[in-house]
Parts: sequence; C-alpha cells; structure tokens
Amino acid sequence: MASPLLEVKNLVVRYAIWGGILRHKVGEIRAVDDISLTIDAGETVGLVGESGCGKTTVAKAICNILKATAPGVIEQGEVIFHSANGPVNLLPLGRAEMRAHRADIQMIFQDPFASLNPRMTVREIVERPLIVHTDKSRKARRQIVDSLLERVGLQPADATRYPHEFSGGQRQRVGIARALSVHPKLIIADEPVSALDVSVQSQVINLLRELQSEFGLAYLFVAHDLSVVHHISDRIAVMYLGNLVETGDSEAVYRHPSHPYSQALISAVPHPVAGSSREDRIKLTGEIPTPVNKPSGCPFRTRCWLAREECEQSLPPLQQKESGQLAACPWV
Amino acid sequence: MTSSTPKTDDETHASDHRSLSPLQLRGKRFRRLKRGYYSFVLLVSFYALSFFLPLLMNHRAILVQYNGNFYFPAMASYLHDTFSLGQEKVYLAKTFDQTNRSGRPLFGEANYRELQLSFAEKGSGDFVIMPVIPYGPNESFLDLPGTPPHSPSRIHWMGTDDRARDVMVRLTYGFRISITFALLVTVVGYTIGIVVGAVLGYFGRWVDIVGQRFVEIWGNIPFLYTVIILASILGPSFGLLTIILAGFSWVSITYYLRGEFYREKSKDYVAAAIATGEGHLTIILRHILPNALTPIITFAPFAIVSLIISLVSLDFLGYGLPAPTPSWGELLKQAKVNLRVWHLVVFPLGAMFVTLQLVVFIGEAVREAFDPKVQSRLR
Amino acid sequence: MASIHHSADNAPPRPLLQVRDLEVAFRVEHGLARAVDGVSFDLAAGEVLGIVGESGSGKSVTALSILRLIPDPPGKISKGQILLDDLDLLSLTYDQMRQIRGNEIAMIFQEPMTALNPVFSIGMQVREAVLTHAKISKAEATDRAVGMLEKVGIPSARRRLHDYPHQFSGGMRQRVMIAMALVCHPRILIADEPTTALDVTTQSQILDLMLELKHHESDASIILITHDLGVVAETCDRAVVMYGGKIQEVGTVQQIFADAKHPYTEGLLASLPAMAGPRDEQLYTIPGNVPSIMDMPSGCRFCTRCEHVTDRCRQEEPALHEIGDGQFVRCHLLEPGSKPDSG
Amino acid sequence: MTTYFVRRLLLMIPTFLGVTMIAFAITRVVPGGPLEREIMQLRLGGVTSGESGSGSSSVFDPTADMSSEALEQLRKNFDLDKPGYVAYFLWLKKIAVLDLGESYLKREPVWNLIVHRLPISLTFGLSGFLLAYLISIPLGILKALRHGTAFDFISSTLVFIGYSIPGWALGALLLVFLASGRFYDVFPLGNIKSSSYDDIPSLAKSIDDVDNVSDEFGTFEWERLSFVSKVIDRVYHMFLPVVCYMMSMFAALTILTKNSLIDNLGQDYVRTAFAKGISPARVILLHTLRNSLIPLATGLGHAISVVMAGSYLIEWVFNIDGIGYLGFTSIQQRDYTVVLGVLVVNTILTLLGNILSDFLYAMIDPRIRFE
Repeated sequence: MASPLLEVKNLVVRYAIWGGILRHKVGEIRAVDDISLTIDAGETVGLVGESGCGKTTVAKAICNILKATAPGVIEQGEVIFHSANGPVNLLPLGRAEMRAHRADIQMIFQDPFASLNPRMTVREIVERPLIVHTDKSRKARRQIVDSLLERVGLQPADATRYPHEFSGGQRQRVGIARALSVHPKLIIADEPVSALDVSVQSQVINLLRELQSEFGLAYLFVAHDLSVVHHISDRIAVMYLGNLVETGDSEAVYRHPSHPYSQALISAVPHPVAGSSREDRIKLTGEIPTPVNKPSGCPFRTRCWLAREECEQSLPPLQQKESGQLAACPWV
Repeated sequence: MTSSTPKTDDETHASDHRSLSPLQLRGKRFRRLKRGYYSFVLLVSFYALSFFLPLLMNHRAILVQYNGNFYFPAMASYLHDTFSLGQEKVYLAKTFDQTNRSGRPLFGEANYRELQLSFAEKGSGDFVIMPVIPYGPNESFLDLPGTPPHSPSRIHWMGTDDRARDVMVRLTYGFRISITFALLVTVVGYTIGIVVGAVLGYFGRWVDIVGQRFVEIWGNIPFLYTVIILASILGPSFGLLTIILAGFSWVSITYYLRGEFYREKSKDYVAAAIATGEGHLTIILRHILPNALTPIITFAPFAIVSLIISLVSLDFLGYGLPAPTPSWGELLKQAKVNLRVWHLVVFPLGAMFVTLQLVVFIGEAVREAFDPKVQSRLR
Repeated sequence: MASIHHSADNAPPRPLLQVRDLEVAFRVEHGLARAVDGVSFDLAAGEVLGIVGESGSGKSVTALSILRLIPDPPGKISKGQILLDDLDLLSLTYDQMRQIRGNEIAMIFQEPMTALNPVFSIGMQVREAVLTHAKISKAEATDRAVGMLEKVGIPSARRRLHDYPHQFSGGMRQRVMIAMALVCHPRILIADEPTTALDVTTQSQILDLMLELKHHESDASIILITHDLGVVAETCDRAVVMYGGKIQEVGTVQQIFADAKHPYTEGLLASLPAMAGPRDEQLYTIPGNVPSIMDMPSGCRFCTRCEHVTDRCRQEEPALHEIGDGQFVRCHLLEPGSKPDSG
Repeated sequence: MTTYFVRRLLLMIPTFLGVTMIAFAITRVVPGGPLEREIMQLRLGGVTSGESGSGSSSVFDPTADMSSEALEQLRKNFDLDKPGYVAYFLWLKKIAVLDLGESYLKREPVWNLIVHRLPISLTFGLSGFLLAYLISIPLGILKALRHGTAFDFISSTLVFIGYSIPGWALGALLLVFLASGRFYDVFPLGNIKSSSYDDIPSLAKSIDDVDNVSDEFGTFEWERLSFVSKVIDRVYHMFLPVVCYMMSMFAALTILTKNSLIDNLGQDYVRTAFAKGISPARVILLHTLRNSLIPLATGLGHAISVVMAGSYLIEWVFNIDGIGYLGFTSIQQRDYTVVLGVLVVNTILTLLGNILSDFLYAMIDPRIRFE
C-alpha cells in the first residue's frame, strides 16, 4: 500500500447558532461529526453525499480555509499532512505557518463563475499562486502560465482574456491550471464537474485523470454524482448528515453498497440506458433532516427501512462488511 | 448551466475579439448612453474651462501694452493667488500712470476698464485686452444708478447682488468652487468609507459588531449642527468645510462597502485566494475591492449632487464658505431677505439646477451602464 | 416539412399537442439570437415526452413558448404553430390564452424556492390557482388545495396552509409547485428541469410522484425538460434531443438509448461515466464547447464538434428526416443514399 | 421576533449614549458657550449701569475682570467645575426623567419648547411624506409598467428635476413667484395659520366675516373661524411647504418604486403566477407589489428622521416655528440646553424610526418574521 499523504482523524466541525436578546450561543450545528479519512499519495478518494451533508465542509477544513470563510466555526480532530519535512497537523496552523503547505494542497471549486475573480485576466488568476509561493521572474511566470494553459487545453492567447469571455468548461480549465501552477501533491476538487454541461463534463474528468498520472497527484474528489465519483475514484467515502456511513474500495461500495443509505443513494441514480425503469428502485420516504434537527443516534434512521429502536440510542461504529468496505450499520 | 434562456447581457457575448475587462465593458456601455455621455463630456469641459476663468471673466486685463512693456495682470494674480507663483500679485495704478477723471493719480490697483478707455482716447498705440466679461467676482459696481441689488440689464445680464457684484460672474466662479468642493469631499469621504467598510466587511465578527456601533453613533450625529457649531467657532474655511463634510459623508459609503465585502467574501474566488495563501491586504485590495466598487461608482454622481446641495444649503444658512467667496447659496441667502429680488433666486437656482441636472444625467447613465435593467415584459 | 408523428404502431389518431416549425428569437445587444429555430414535435395524450439538451440548446425556451411565457421584449415567438387539439395557441387572444394556462396546460420550474412567491403562504398560492379557473367559493377552493397538497405528500396539509415557502425544504417546495400545477387537472404538465435543484434521493421521490399522479390522477401528458439523460431514460416514453436551437433527433426512449443515430446523441451517451462499464477507461469526449447562441455555425449546428463532419455539413443544414419507425434524425450522413462512416 | 426587537431596543442605548456624549462634549469644549454668554450679560449689565469697563480686553477674555468667586459660582451653575464625565452623568440623570433643562435665552423649560413645536414640524413633514408616497408609488408603478415609453420618458423629466432641486430651494422659488407679490401673491410667505383677518384667503372670507371672528375688542381670533374656513386657511398656509417636503422625497421614492418593481417583475415567481393564468393586473398589484414594498416600507420608518433632518431648511424658508427652526436658532444663539434637548428628541425619534422600519419590513416579508 502506498504511503499516506493526508490523514483526517476524528474531524469535527461545529457551527455555533447565535440567538436570543444578547446574541449568545444557543446551540450548535455539527456539520462534520467525527470523520476520519486517509488519502494516499497519487490516489483519488471520492467523497459523496447530498447537499448539506458536510462534504464541502470537510474539503474546506482540509485546506484550512474554513475558519477564514465561515464565522463561528469550531474544529476538532487532526488533519495530518505528510509533507516533505514529516507529518504536520494543519488544523491548528495560523495563516503564516499554513502558507508553507498551501502549495502542496490546492483546491478546485464547483462554480466556475464564482471561483475566478471577474476583474482579473486569466494570466493574473493563474500566476497568483506562483507569485505567492515562488520568486520566479515575470518572464519565467509567463512561460509557466502559457504552458499550463496549453496543458489544460486552452490557448496561450487566452491569458489576456477575462473569465466572462469563457464558457463554463473553459473556466473550469482555468481553475485547474491555477491549482496546478505550484505543483501540488494533493488537489481538493469540490464538485468540479457538477456545474458543467454533459458533453463538457467528460472532457474535464479525462483531463483530471491525465493530470493525475502525469504529475502524480492525489485527489479528494467531492461530488454528489455517484457515477462520476465511481469513475474517477480509487476509494469512496459516503457521508450523510455530517457522518461517514460507508467507506471502502470504489468498486466494492459501488457494486455492493452495505449501508442502507448508500444503497438508496446508488439506487436513486437514474441510468441513461434503454429499458431502465423506476420500478425496482429503493423508495425512500421522508425528507433529509436539516443539520439543525439532526436525529439522535443513527442520522439515517428516520428514512431507513431497517430502523429499529437501537438506532435511536447511539451512532453505530464503522464495521467491516463482507465485500470489504466499512459501513456504519449493524443490520446489513 | 441548465437554463437555456439566452443571456441578454452583452458581457457574456462580447462579439469583438479585443478583451475587455468588466469595467471597460461598462465604460463602453456608458459611452453608448448618449444623454449621460454627453452630459459627462460637457461637464468635464466646463470644469476644465473653469480653471481659465480668471482669463475669461475678470476685472483685470489679460494683456496690457504700456510704454513698450507687456503686462499680464490677470495671469499674474491668478498664478500668485492659486499657485503662489510669480512676484506680482496686482499691478498698481501708478504702473500705468493711470489717473482718475480729474487727472489726479489713481491709488491702489489699476482699473483696467478705465485704462482701456483712456488708452483708446489717447491713441498712443498702448492697448489693453480685457477678458470676454470684464468684471471680477468680488468687484462691487457702486457707481451703477440705483441701489443694489440691481436688476438684470444689458451690462450685467443677471443683475447684481446686494453689494453690487455681478451675479453672472459670481455664479460662474461659484460653479468651479462647488464642483471642486464636491469632488474633494467625495474623494476624501470615499477613502474613509472604503477603508472602514472594507475592514468591517472583511474581518466581520467582533470587529464588525463593535465597528458598526461606532459607525451608527457617528451616523446619528446631526451633521448640520456639528458643521454650524464647528464652523462658527473655528471660522468657516474651504478646508474646514471639506473635512467636516467628508467626515460625515463616509458613513453611507461604509454600509455599501461593508455589504459588498460580506457578499464577495463568501464567493469562491476569495476562498481560492485564501487557499493560495494570499495575505489579508492582498485579498482586500487586489481580489475583493475591484469587485466591490460597483455600487460605489454608481452612487458617486448622486453623492456629488447631494454634496453640492449641502454646500449651497450651508451657504444659504450662512455657515458655508467664508465671505467674499462667490457662492450660489450666498446669493440665495440675500434673496431670502427680500424675495421680490427675483433674479437672486432664479439665476443661482438655475445654475445649480443645470449643473446638478448634468450630474444626474451622468449618474443615471452610470447606473444604467453598471446595472442594465433589462425590462422584459412577461404577460 | 415532414411532420413528425408518434410511433406508427400505437399512434393515436390525433396528437394532443402539435408544435410546428416554432421559432423564437431574442433581441440582444448585437443582434437577434434565434434560441429556437424550426422546432416541431407531437405530444400524444397520456405520453411522457422528454426534451433533452445542454445549456443553450433551446429546450427551456421551447417549453416556455408553449405557454407563451417568453418575456417580450426581448424575446419573441416569430414563427410557427402550437396546436392544442385544433386550437392554435399562438393565435389566441391574451384572455383566451389565460384560460389555457394552469387550466389546460400547467408548468413547474427548476428552482422551487424562487418560483414560489416568498411573501404569500402556500395555501394562498395553491388556492389562487384554483380560483383563477374555477367559479367556486374560497372555502371550496381551500378544500381542493388541501386535497391536492395531501396528494403530493405534504404531511398535515391543512395545518401547513399558512406556512410560507421558506419554511419548507427543497423537495417539499417542489411538491407544492406540483400541487399548484395539477390542482386544476390540466391535460399537459410541462416540467422544466423539475429536479435539477434537488438531491438525488429527493429527485427520485419527485419523479416517482409525477409519474404516479399522472397515472392515477389525471392521466395527463407530461413534457419533461432536462439535461439529465438518465432521468429521460427512465421516466419518458419518447425523447427529443436538442442542440443549438434545433431538434437533432427524435425517437422512443428505446430508440434513443439503445440505438441512437445522431452523432451528438451518440457522443452524449458515450461521454457519460457508464454505470456498468470499466472504471479505468478514458471517457469518450465530444471535442470543443457548446457554441454560444450568438455564433452558431452555419450548416449543421453540430459541425464544429462532430467527428464525422464533411464539407457538406459545414455548408448545408441537414433536414430532420425519418429513418424508420418514428425515429427522426437531422444528419446528412444518415440521409437515404449517403454512406455513413463507421462510428 | 420579539427577542429580535428587544435586542434592537437594547442596541438603541449605546447609540443614544454615544451620540449624546459626543454632542455634550462639543458643547463643553467650544468657546462662546453659555458661560461666556452669561458673563457677557453680567458685564453688559454692568456697563449700562454706568460702571467703567475695560472693553478692549474683554473681547479676548470675557472673564478677565470677574471676581473669581462669581466666576466659580457661574461655572457651578453649568456644572463646568466638575469633570466632563460627571457633568455628563448629571445631565443624563435629568434626561432620564425627561428634564431637558431650561433654555438660557428663553428662560423656559426646553421640554415645553419642544412639545410646543414638535406637532407643527410633524404635521408639515408627515403630510409631505404622505403626499410623496401617494404620488411616487403610483407613478413608480406606472413608470415600471411603461418602461421605455413616452410616458416613462416624460415623467422622468419630473424625476430629474426632483433630483436637482432640493425642497427648500423649490420653496424659495415658489415664494418668489407665488407669494412675494413680485409676480403673483397667491400664497402667504410663511406661518401655519393666519394671524389677522386680512391674511386669510378670500374663499374663507366669503364664509366668515370679520365681525364673527373677532372678539369684542375687534381682535382677530383664529379659533372663531368656521371649520371649513379653518381647513381652507390651513391648506392655504401649508400648501407650499408641504409641496417642498414632498419634492424632497419625490424623485428618490419614484425611482426606488420603479426599480424595485422592475427587479421583481423579472423574478421567477412572476413567471409562475403568469403560468397559473392569473391576470396581469393581479400579478403586478398583488404578487409583485407586495415584494416591491419591502424597500419602500423601510423608507417609511425613516420618515421621521428625514423629516427631522430636512426640516430646518424648509422651516427656515417658510418661517415655520417648528423644531428644526428651534434647533437652528438655538445653535446660532449657542443655547446649548435647547440644542441638546432637540438632539435628544431627534435621536430617539430617529432610532425608533429605524426600529419601525425593521418592524414594517418584518410585517411584509415573512422570511424575516420567522427568523
């Protein structure tokens, strides 16, 4: 087995809810509740879940940008990054200390419209990381940007253009070029293709895979689209309401999901093939609870067909299942 | 990415191949809005021209040739007063050996209009070139028949004020002062407002909570009271008024900018900048600020309008610019004493109206260029 | 112009809705954008028709045109006929058209949060739909609204009548939208990306609900606009594939998903990460980007991205022609007499 | 929602303290205040009673030839012998029981001065405000519906004029043309009611004759006018100022209505409403307008502060003895107890107005109500 590049250990992220006359803390949302993950060098880990399950929060916590973007956030646990100089816990690092590791961990965002600064040219956008992390000359940076743009399938001439002149897919390529510019070891990709047109999605997925083998990248691939995640990932982790409910080898989780939620999620994906029907789907009842009114015990029990009284008591731990993966449900 | 309704905004379909930044695109759109664009051109030209006012409207001559020497009295005093350049401030009457009608030597500054007449009578080849309108802004025409304020006449098209000064000349000089004042206050006020708003919006949390209290307190201090009290104590001056008004005008900008920063901060390009490891200052100045300026730019013309109105109001109440400064409000103040002197109301208000109208046209066009309201009718 | 009929075997004598040569143009700053260009299709009674396409394909504009909901200005339905039975909707007066909207043809939209008025209770909004078309008392209308809300699965509907849209979850809001659309028992329901804003499990629930209601309640026809081929495959009877404002292929779901003929449809299906396929392979990709509506290529709309492109494709627009059994394709290579390359 | 408003009310306190503290500090540090004025008066009194005074030095230091005890006594009267914060708290203690002190000049409790004038200011200001809403909202709606038509274009001219002429300046213009007698003499030059029989408009004269409205000494008594005449007289006096108040809000309000309505007309829920088959009138007047009212309602709450802030100029132009005029003249005369009193009333009204805005906002927008 390859060496671990990043280990997330018992990560907990809570948001405070403020209220009352004096605006004191009246409660908290556990957006991420005791999650552990390992990403090996050069591998892709897919993180799947529906909106509000905390998958983006995990991604942002790993990049250590959560505290800077969300007010009132409390993080616990460890995010251990195995840098060239040995393992270091990223979570407690301040801005300055974190900067040393920023070049190694880069991020790609979901919305190609919001993630590029509309007032900057493509060149400025792509070379910002170079300016921050290297002391390369203007000319050297120029060359790097040009070759990067070509590598992601754009023209060097595009460097002087502004984001609004590009289509969604092209913009996402700019975002990828930006992430690549400082030779990261790990790229956190937060729903990188879900805002793209179907015919462009596959272009970007292929590009990400090519770049992975070319530069030896590791990905944390966050998405809600299981077929995409399955396609690109070596291992998959399934989240539901802030908890990890199943994790394991991509094929195993995808072919033989253990946790009832994983089963339902995979079953719900519509298949674009002739004769696919809705009849043999798992029909879930009820709505996803919001993190504010998260059920006690197993968070999925309110919609689960296997739910029994014990599920209310406590969250079941992840257990080894037949097909090799770990699932947080004792009844399967 | 799923709606297939075409975007009508030309930003997504820039058809020409030259790359334009969002700001340039808006500039292009602004130039297409004819009324606003021409108002802008007109106002800027007027303002630029107003810096040559001492050569256009002045009781001092542009050029005097006397005994083979050339004198530039208007230029000399303009340079001296405004830029502290040159040695001569005014030329005395004796420089030109000017005498009064009875032949006695004239004391004090030369009277160039008289000088022009006497040179012409003498026919000695000496000459005086007067500005187009040969009256100064602070010059009292006490020899006019009747008592001031004089009604409009062929000599003084807009009449004179209660000290027999030419209204038209004072209005024109007042234009330059009003615009300069409004621009200065806007720049100073905006700078403060942008800094405070950016800090509150960017850092948020307790900085914002505490900062907002202070901004609210500041915003609730009645500005006119403070202006009047301070101006009457420290003595009114252009600088003091600028500082006081700027000190009050930044509050509203702060709210706008704070809101913009809050909104922009949550966008992913800022998250990307943080993930890149950019410092606070770079993020504020390079990343967020250029995107947060839109409401401020659209707001600026209207801020200038309200500042000009503020200045006129203060002058009207008698707490504005110090006394002989040519000012629109001061003329209105004179009119309040006697409302039958209509020309002291109509002309200053007309000047203010035309100026503000141009600024409002510009403002509307800027607003339109920055936020085109595509009014689509659904039925 | 060849008319595109429903699959010959079980074709009812007359389609419920016939769209003929529809053309919709939008005035933009640099000219006229033809968002929908000569679109024709039929909808049979009781049928679920999918209109599938990427952004800018004209699928939503087509849907909105049926109810004449194109904002004018800047848009305009410049040509065509939309026949509901024998009635041309485009020739109706405004008041006649209002009688159709919500009553004969109803519509639900992508984003249920913004599609509902935030300042009115859901009870008021559903009841309003009833009262617009039925001459009944407020109390009766309320009862009907409650009945419909219960049918779409809003728990304790009567108690929640006074709640506002923001108090519901995304899935529940879309249920309210469906209740509002179906409360007058329309014959056609147009669903414009009804599940795009929803999560997978919720999407599944909403699609089930729509099919179930169609089946048991009113047996209405549904036009489902979506970009998700999977959704089309499992909910629709027939599908229309659009690209660049034009229909590229029409056929039954079986034909489209098992035997797609148009290079665009083929490419689209091939580029999806297959459910069953091997993981490690490169995905098929359609090269290039979806062209902007302002600079569509002349000739075939797909010629800039097509692998089989010929000079003829670049110059001459192919016609939509039947290749058998109700399957229509717009491609030169599939025209009778032309020899297709192997795909 | 209750907690929210309680919170807002509590937040008023620091703001109020901050504002009054700064204002109080200004009145203490600036020269020419009540102390100097008192001393000057004492000295002037001395001069008139025949004593010789060294006038030249007094200009620079009015306290120069005062006995130190007398000076001390005076300073005590104004709490100037105490440190600033002590004086402020003493002042605050009095404010808490609505004791605003006594005017130095008018020798009358400030509270009485304000109570007497506040209704006058509010009558003018709020009628102007109401009129502005009555005109601007329908106009804004029409402009939004006919965006780009001749009607929109022509009415925009009015809006542009409204932007570039402040209310008080319009007042001056109207007075010159309609009241000064130079051109016409249709309206009075000021005040809020006639003070003699000659002043009242001829229409009222035709109803009441001079004998009926005078007491036995022949003095005009306004109270004796018939109700109709009173109304006519009030309208006659209030017309021009109210028009000015109205004009000062007209442009911004019209454009706000229009833009807000256009914004809302582009929203998805409008499309939904049309898709239901609802009539355009209902869509606009019910669905869209309700949403567009949100910014307008917010403005309504700020009405009081707008009235207060804008009033001194219009009141000054029209010689209306309102609270703005009182505040302005008090500053001119350095009558600081009155200045601070007016400030206290203004600040409280403004802050309450802000809360009223929030409240109206919450009433219209259920999203806020349930937060």
